[in-house]
Amino acid sequence: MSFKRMATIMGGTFGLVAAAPLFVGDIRFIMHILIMCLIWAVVASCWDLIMGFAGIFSFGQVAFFAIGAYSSAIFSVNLGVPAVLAMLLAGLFTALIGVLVGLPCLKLAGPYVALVTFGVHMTLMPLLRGKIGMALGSGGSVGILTIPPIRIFGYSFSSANLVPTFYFALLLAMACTAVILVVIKSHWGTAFLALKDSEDFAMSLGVSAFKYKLMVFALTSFLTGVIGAFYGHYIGMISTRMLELDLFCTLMVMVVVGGIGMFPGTILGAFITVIANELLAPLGTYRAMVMGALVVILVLLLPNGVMGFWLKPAEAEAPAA
Amino acid sequence: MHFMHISEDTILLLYEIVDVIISGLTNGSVYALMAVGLTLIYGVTKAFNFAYGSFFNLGGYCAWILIGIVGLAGGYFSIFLAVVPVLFVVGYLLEKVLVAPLRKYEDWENKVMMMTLGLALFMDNLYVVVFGGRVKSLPPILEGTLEIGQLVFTYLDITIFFLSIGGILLFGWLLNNTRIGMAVKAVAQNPEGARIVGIPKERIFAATFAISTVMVGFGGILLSQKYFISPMSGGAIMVKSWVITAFGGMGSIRGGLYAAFIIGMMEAFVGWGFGMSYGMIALFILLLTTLVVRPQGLMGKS
Amino acid sequence: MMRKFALLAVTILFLAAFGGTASAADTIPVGVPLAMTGAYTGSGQDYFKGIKMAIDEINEAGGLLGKQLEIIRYDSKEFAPEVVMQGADYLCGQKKVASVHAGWAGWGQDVRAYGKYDAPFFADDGSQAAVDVFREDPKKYYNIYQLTDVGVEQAKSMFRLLMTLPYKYPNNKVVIINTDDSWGVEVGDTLEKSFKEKGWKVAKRETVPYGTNEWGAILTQIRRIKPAIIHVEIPSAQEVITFFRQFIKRPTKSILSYGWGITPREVLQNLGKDADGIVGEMPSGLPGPKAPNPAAQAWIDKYVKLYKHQIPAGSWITYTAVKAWANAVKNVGDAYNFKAVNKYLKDNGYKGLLGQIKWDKDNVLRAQPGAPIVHYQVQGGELIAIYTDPPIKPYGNYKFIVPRWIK
Amino acid sequence: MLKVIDIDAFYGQFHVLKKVSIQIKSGEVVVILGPNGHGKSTLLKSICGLAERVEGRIEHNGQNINGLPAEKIVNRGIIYIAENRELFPQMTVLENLKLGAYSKNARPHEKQNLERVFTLFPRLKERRGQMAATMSGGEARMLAVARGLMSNADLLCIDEPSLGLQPSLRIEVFNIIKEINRQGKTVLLVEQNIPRITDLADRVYVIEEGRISFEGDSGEALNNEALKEIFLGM
Repeated sequence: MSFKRMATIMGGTFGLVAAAPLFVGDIRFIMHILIMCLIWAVVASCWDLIMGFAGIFSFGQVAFFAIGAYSSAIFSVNLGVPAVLAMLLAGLFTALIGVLVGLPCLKLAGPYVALVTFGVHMTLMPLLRGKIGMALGSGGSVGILTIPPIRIFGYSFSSANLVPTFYFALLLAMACTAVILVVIKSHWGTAFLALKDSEDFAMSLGVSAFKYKLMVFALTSFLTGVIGAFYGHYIGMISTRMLELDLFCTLMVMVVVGGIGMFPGTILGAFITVIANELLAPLGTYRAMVMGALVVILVLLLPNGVMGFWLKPAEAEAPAA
Repeated sequence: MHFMHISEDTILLLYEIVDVIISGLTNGSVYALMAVGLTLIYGVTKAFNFAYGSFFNLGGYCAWILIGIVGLAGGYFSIFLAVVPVLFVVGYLLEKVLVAPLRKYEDWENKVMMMTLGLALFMDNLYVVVFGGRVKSLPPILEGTLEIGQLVFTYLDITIFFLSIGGILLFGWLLNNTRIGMAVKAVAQNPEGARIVGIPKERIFAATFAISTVMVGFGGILLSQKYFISPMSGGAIMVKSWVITAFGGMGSIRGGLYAAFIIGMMEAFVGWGFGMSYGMIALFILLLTTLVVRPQGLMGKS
Repeated sequence: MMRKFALLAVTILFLAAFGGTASAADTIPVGVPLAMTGAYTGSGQDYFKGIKMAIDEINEAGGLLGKQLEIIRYDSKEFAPEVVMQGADYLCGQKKVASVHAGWAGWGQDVRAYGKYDAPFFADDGSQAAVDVFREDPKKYYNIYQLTDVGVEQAKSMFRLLMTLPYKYPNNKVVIINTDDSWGVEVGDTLEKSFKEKGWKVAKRETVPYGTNEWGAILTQIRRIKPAIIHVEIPSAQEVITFFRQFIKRPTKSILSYGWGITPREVLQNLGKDADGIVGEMPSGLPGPKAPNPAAQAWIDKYVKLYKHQIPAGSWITYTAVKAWANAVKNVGDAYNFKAVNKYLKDNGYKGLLGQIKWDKDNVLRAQPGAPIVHYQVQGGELIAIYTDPPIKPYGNYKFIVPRWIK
Repeated sequence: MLKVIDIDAFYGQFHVLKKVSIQIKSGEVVVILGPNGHGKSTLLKSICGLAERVEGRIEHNGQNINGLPAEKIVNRGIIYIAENRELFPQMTVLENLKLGAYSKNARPHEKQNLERVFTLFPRLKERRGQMAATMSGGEARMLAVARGLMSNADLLCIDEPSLGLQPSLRIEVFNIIKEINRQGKTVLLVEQNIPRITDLADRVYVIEEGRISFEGDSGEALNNEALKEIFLGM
């Protein structure tokens, strides 16, 4: 898909969303959902970048999200770092962790990568709840319940004033997804496409699989970390409950709905999934069942996710050669 | 001279270590049963089944219905007899309807992972709707305990140990000594070669999926007697099996078997020496170091 | 291209329409945020049974102020922070519910989320963390009510019980096992402290993750230690059942204390009479199997008839909370005069089946005669109330029986 | 016995075979020659149901077999014998051979076929317990042919059996193929070039750029100057 078309879809989506407060600005519940949509859109897009484009089946996105949220909260609560700076530091810290996780992963086959990255997710919970976490200031199993909001020139962005916070989130989401778009359409993106087609072929072009994959680990964990940090400052509290499976599954649904490797589909995927989730909420227990069935059906019938509607036939993922 | 004198403390410590070893062996046999089906399906079809844990519970719930609601007579023998075909058919159909159509895509492995994750979400919540959120249990296949000196074994543990090891050995024998078993192996080693000699690859894929469903469901019936059937436990079982198969080398049944016992033992000793909460962390350290040294796992082929 | 954005516009409209309206004016909406999916579904179902029973009773009796109550459920899933917050915004902000009845609700996260609103919010967190948040700003959080005492106090009550039992401990060694969540750690820490103050030796303290089902490694140490008391604080049936089954293979002569872990109803369903001898507690409970008065007995009978099983933890007190709120509304005369309803609740509490209940200055329903901590022992495969707290006193004609594995 | 009528075959986006027609009569050895990558193997795979997308008619004893799954075609007595060692590496020679007799058509004859194969390839008999992965190139090639014979097929489609072998081994392979033909099997053979072609082939086709560029008996092929130099290795 061309840069222009991707940018148009993104711009259109964000533009429409930007207008939302005009209609629903005074409804807290919906504003909150919209902000969460923006947050998830970034996380899902990062996941798509690493999985769909770089072809690394990473399951660590929620873990990176939590690491970002926790580290920023700890920086600002325990060390008194201003929130904006803490977010940046949290992003860098998460990127560092991302690289450390990426290093052993890059020599492994698909299900192994998935396992090692998911292992980070699995070990994070006992780590944060245990003595090590407590020593770092994670608040153990209680979590951190007093995270200061983001303040810029004395103006604070928190759940108390949702409309400005919404625009802050929008800007952040636009910035993050713009970075992803540029990456996909840059030399990097080409390199990944080459890598996906054939690693040997890419090697012959002088593309170092290792370098690029590590860079994508760093970048996606940086962005995920930053948005995770924003989440913490926005909600004002975090707990290890983020790491339960519910969020993980929801994010996965977003990627599937948006189309794997079909950026900017994940942005739409995030909105559609969250809205569907809320619309299905009256079903109670049946909701999760329906969501599961939806994933199965979508994977089978709509391999390109909602982006399938936008694609020209030639761009659609044809059955393999 | 206290030359040959062994203090009472030492004897107690020895008993304790034997106890821990037994605990490790019990863990191991349970894990082996869980992991072999998963490694089989990956080895043959290269598909990774995330709904694996949900099939574990499927076996448990089938048995629970037969015992609690239908009131099937004949004990566990007739239950196995009744449930195994059901699991086989379910597994076969799921492969045909849900997995096989995905094979035509280039990144079908990823699509299968996604699809089976969705399937797991669906099945687990279906269990909640149908059976409620509370755990269910099955009566033990054999009651009572066996005491040898200081050591005590429940007959249930012994049964689980022998049935799971026996089941795996039987499975291995069938794989090597029957026509269909050889065909499964052939597809695993060289799918194109298998097609050339006239092995219906698609049918073998479906059959493998079905066999692995039977194995994990069988494990579910067996282990639900010791632990429980809990609708949401599929994820944890899946992850455990996944770690074990990865550690052993995906696709290697022997590797899975070794890994199950090594990990079972390690957990028992870590729990004993450091505390239970370190089990998971130790597990991943072990896995990571193994994968750094041998990216294909203990016995896997690169 | 525009055609496709139309799709998005429609979905946003959908969203607006979906959230748009409050409930019809002829009913009073009541919010019930509980886990309906995920790991906590089981406890969510138990809490809901109590709430539903109370609301049905009120509706059958003609409703509240002449209006029927309407339950609006919200799936708390697994209590991720934004889900808890979203629940508050949905129920209070969007659906404009008159009150919120929860069970486990977020262990502190819920106080922040629902404290933004004024509708009375009843939670069963039993957690010091939640109280700590409340204490930061009691004025702001005045609408938050905890239905049970915090873990620390419950643990002290358990300790008092263990020290009161008519049984002579052979030694002063105790083993404490607890889960790694806030509840388990809170109880474990308090017990450890209490035992140490009393001069006992905490021979082993183990924090375990949920899902621990293989206890061989710990039991083998327990068998060496031979403690007089083993306290297992795991609020989940599976783990406590497997612990018992493996313990009883070769038991030590120890009093087995299960704390709150005795209450999930599968524990007794599965262990039956095998469990005879285990002690445990239920906070804000209704002593059984014979209730202290006919009204309470009638309640138990009705519950059992309705749901075909004995009363699990939480059902009775969430039932009582609904009734307490309804009573306050009736006295105030307006479900939406939150200031007055909250003031009434705070000042007057409620006269429940066991007598008066009252929230303290932290809005916590501390152990009190109207909602006591009930200590049980399993006898004949049933939970028999042997002591109630406060003050710790034997209940009815029931007596503690020394477990069979000690004799 | 087999008629290929105007088939088109595709590999991904590539149109590999264009309106190709050939004919094989019972008992013949038909050789298909052609440069690398011009569609010879695809033609064999098309016949055996192993190609990805094939349009047109392939008639076996008067019935269209195009579109049948591979195992059905094996059951009809047509077997593909691979150039690139499609063996089962972690199995013994004997296990490989037994799997060769997997099809319904072959099962009843497994024993006698095994004896026949061992007479043809005494070396395989000696090494029947050895893992296929550990065999040398020549032995693996023999095993591949032997495995094909185990299928009890009447028509053997052999794909470049001599590729990469040293000259003496090549001659041996061709001699064996001739021997198999003498025992009553029809052979469709694909090669880049064949020495002393008249000894082996009854008829010859040449495929270039996905089309048949020559068709005739081996004598005619030998007399064709253009072919002589390029393909017949003379």
